[in-house]
Amino acid sequence: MLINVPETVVADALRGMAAAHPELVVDVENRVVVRRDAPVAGKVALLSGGGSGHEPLHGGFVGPGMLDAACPGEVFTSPVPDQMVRAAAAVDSGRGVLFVVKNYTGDVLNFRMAAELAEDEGVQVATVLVDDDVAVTDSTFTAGRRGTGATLFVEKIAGAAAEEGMPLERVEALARQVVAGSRSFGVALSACSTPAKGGPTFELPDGQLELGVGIHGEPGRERRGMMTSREIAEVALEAVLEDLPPRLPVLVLVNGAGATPLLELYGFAAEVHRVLDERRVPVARTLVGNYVTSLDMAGCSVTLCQADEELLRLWDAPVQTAGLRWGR
Amino acid sequence: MLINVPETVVADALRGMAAAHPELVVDVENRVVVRRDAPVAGKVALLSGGGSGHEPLHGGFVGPGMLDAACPGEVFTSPVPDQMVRAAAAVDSGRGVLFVVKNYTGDVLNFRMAAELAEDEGVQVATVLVDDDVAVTDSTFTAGRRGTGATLFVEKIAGAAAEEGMPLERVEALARQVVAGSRSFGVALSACSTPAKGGPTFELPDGQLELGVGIHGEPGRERRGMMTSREIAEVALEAVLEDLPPRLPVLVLVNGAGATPLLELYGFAAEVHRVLDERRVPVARTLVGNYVTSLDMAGCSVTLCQADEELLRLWDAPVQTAGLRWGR
Amino acid sequence: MDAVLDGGFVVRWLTAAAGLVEREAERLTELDSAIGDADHGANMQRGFAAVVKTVDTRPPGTPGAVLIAAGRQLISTVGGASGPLYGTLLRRAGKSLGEAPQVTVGELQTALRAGVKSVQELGGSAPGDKTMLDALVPGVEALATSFEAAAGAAEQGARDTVPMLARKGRASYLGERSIGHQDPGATSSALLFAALAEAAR
Amino acid sequence: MDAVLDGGFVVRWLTAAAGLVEREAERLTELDSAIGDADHGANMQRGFAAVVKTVDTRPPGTPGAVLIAAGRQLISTVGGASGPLYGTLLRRAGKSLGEAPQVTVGELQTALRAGVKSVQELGGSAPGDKTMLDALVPGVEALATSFEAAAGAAEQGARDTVPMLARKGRASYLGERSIGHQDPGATSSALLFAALAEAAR
Ligand SMILES: Nc1ncnc2c1ncn2[C@@H]1O[C@H](COP(=O)(O)OP(=O)(O)O)[C@@H](O)[C@H]1O
Ligand SMILES: Nc1ncnc2c1ncn2[C@@H]1O[C@H](COP(=O)(O)OP(=O)(O)O)[C@@H](O)[C@H]1O
Ligand SMILES: [Mg+2]
Ligand SMILES: [Mg+2]
Ligand SMILES: [Mg+2]
Ligand SMILES: [Mg+2]
Repeated sequence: MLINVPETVVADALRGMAAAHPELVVDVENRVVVRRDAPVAGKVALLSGGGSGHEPLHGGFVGPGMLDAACPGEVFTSPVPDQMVRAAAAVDSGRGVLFVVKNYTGDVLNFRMAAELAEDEGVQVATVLVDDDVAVTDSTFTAGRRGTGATLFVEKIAGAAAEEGMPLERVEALARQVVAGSRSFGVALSACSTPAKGGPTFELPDGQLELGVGIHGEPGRERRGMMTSREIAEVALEAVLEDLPPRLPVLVLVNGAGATPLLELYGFAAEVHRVLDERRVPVARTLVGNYVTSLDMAGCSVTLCQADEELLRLWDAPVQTAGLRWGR
Repeated sequence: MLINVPETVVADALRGMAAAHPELVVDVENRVVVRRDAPVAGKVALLSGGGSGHEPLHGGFVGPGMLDAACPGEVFTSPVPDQMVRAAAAVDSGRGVLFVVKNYTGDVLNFRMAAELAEDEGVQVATVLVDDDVAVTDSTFTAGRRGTGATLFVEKIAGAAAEEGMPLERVEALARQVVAGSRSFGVALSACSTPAKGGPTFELPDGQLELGVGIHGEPGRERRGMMTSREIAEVALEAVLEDLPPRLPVLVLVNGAGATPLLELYGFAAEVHRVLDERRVPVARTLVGNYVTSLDMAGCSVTLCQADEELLRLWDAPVQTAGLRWGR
Repeated sequence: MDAVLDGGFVVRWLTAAAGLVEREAERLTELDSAIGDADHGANMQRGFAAVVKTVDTRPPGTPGAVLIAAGRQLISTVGGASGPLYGTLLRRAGKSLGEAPQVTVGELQTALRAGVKSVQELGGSAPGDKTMLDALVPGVEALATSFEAAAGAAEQGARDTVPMLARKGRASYLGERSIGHQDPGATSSALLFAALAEAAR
Repeated sequence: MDAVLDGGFVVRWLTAAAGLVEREAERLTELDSAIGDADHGANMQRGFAAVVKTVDTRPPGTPGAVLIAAGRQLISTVGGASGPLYGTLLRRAGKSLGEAPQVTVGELQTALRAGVKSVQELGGSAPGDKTMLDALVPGVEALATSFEAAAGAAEQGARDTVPMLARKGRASYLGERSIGHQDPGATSSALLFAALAEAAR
């Protein structure tokens, strides 16, 4: 691994972010990344965070049109409430803060504690849980569906809404609409290695796939022998569309897990489009790249988000972050 | 690998690009990627290309402010002249075409043939060879230094110059200035696997590094046992600065080989900055990410480019491509 | 069961816990890599190292104050699911002890029971879900007998998670595949009771 | 050495070459992965498959026309260093043969010599640089004796690249480390001469 020692991986990365992105305020000691012009007067603030190892999520999505602040935890470990409390204080303009939280027990608990503490300090907080991963069925007997690729859609669309000056309730409602309309499915072609472990966190023999893998290498639905890109697209979309048949044009995220070459990812995007065409699912926009990664895992995921006119407009709105940029 | 069959990898990826990027014209059959508004009246056109497997280079750099066209070859194999001839015809507005060619025998020969054929068809062609890799000493007894990360600087800066309406000679001169002022050094932490080979193209035992590796896995200066991120930054910058001590502020590219997590890459960027600070090398801009990749190789490279006021202005100028975007 | 415990005892307990966590970190991570995300060892190590630092640098306090400070520190340092849960366990137990400079084992048991209840509420979980509760609950109950009995019961509780189906936390994603693995959080909870017995020896 | 060769002979030659390349593709890639980028097998396969398709679908032509078409096809299909070099070899040889419907072996030798010279010019390379030239040059010279002799000489030339230090192409980056490996391009050149002998049998 390209590291110094496992203990400083997150701090080292934050120093690098600070060096490369003068448009961000990076508090390395307290692990908070904030857009330089925060708090933005009159604007609802968006705050997210989670375990590190999914970059550019979340720090790479801080900036105009998306997040106001991000709180990175240790690798694959949710951040602690102190980070979110500090970040919320830094970005709140008085119009409230929306916490965007991926549905993992650790994130849920730490953000919940942070929300209580921040509210004690007079910050108005709303929280939206992202739970798009259809590989894990939503049931009262589990921690519920995991949050994965839809996080990007939520952060982008709610971020644009906040940028337009919408009030907290409206920004929150839009974020919930995105969550309700989004589903994901991921596949691992190799395990990922965490610095702390120094090796793969799970065993995946060469030539085997984990269908429905989570972004921390959590197990999925089943293991299979190698499949073609085409077959993987079919299985992933079958799972996604079965869970939520779309009635609107979709935003498509073809996401790389980290170690899958962009060349292969674009090839996979072609198959995703082919399957969607065959099933007569209209595609409004497609984003291809490594956005919600799992360190050095090889693999991919597909997220579909049903987008009405308003969501589409907010998706197309300008965004200026390290990891996602378009418009003016 | 996330592929169908090795034979269709490049065509599949181009279909995916076409699906995801309506702002590009992707000719899958003839393997040419062109910006949709080409030829742009009154503008010198920039054309590049090379073996596939280095994405987003080059197709991901087609768009306003950068390339007018890219010609992807087979994986790690330079494109054929027919592609460049066709692309040149598609993008030439009458003000000439600059070929940006990485210094590999295959690219040099195929682009040279293409230039002759295109000139026969009345297109004015200038060619700039990019040869920034200090791992290979420039000598008449080798094919010369390889072209790596500086390609991004050349394409961005010459692209901005062309966008401003500068004539071919001036765009070419700026491109040469970038080449002359740029040096790179790369390190592999693992080998890369090509679809055709179905496995690693070279042997790199776990815990070993190839210092000075090329972007196709070409061997470098030496092999060593594992080093820290800090030590790698020192070795890489030592090699770069020894070859070309900077007398101007530098643009820094901290580039990922493909499978190195962005988290680690940012940590490496921090070390790069630390070493540059210690050596009193002023840094003007830093770009961190996977831009000139080697499929699924783990590793990184550093490129420094000496930038005077004009180069800096052109670097900061707007760019709108799939792989690099900023400004308006 | 009328031994009287002071703040120093609680400090010795937490210090012993930090030692055991340090020693067993790799095993905790190994267990977490089977049914979780391979960070439980690092999480506990980071948390208890910080706890020791906190209680060592603070003026010695009441048992309740020490537990509250330790719980806060865990919440501020660990992250993940275990940080808020263990943090709440200790903080709630500390609050329940109030400001008494010395407490009985019975009072400690009552306090820990309150702590465990808060863990259940926060986690929305119950014994049998294959979590830390499966070691915490029997451990706290066996305190009525002795520290050693509590350590044994918690250890047994951790082992009993092996055949369970996980319903909470990250392991729940595995469904049937969680069966046959010992829960990492239950395992670290057993270490807390082993440390308690160690401090009492 | 007065056998007379027509366009059909050249087609048989190129078809045999395609067969050998197909059979040996993996070995060519293996050699290229030692000192290059592991694509020489795929490059040659793609190129010669296209060549066979071209010469099969065109009306039969003169030896020169067939070679020119084949060379063009290689240039348009292969890419890499070997595409322009082999393409130029055949194209230049074809041009040198002019429009004669039949040619002697001596004329073919002269033509190939011209082709090899163009390869040297295009590649800026010379025999001894550890490239295809090290098989092409002895192969062409031995044509004065027989097709079989040419095949043997090219094969020997390829083997002789093993101890050489690469000075051109991708292998030159290896410097001293290129020593001890046989050059992939020289190896495929030997196949071309083996195919020539096969076609003549
Ligand atoms: N809802 C819950 N209630 C009680 N304990 C839980 C719950 N969720 C997780 N745990 C405990 O936390 C442990 C995992 O802790 P850790 O690995 O540190 O956090 P994370 O799961 O966030 O990576 C599990 O083994 C389990 O004992
Ligand atoms: N300058 C040159 N002159 C002659 N032959 C060369 C030259 N450069 C490369 N070659 C030949 O080309 C072969 C490599 O071909 P190939 O692998 O298909 O292309 P690439 O090197 O572009 O991947 C080498 O083994 C060598 O024989
Ligand atoms: Mg965790
Ligand atoms: Mg090649
Ligand atoms: Mg865990
Ligand atoms: Mg090659």
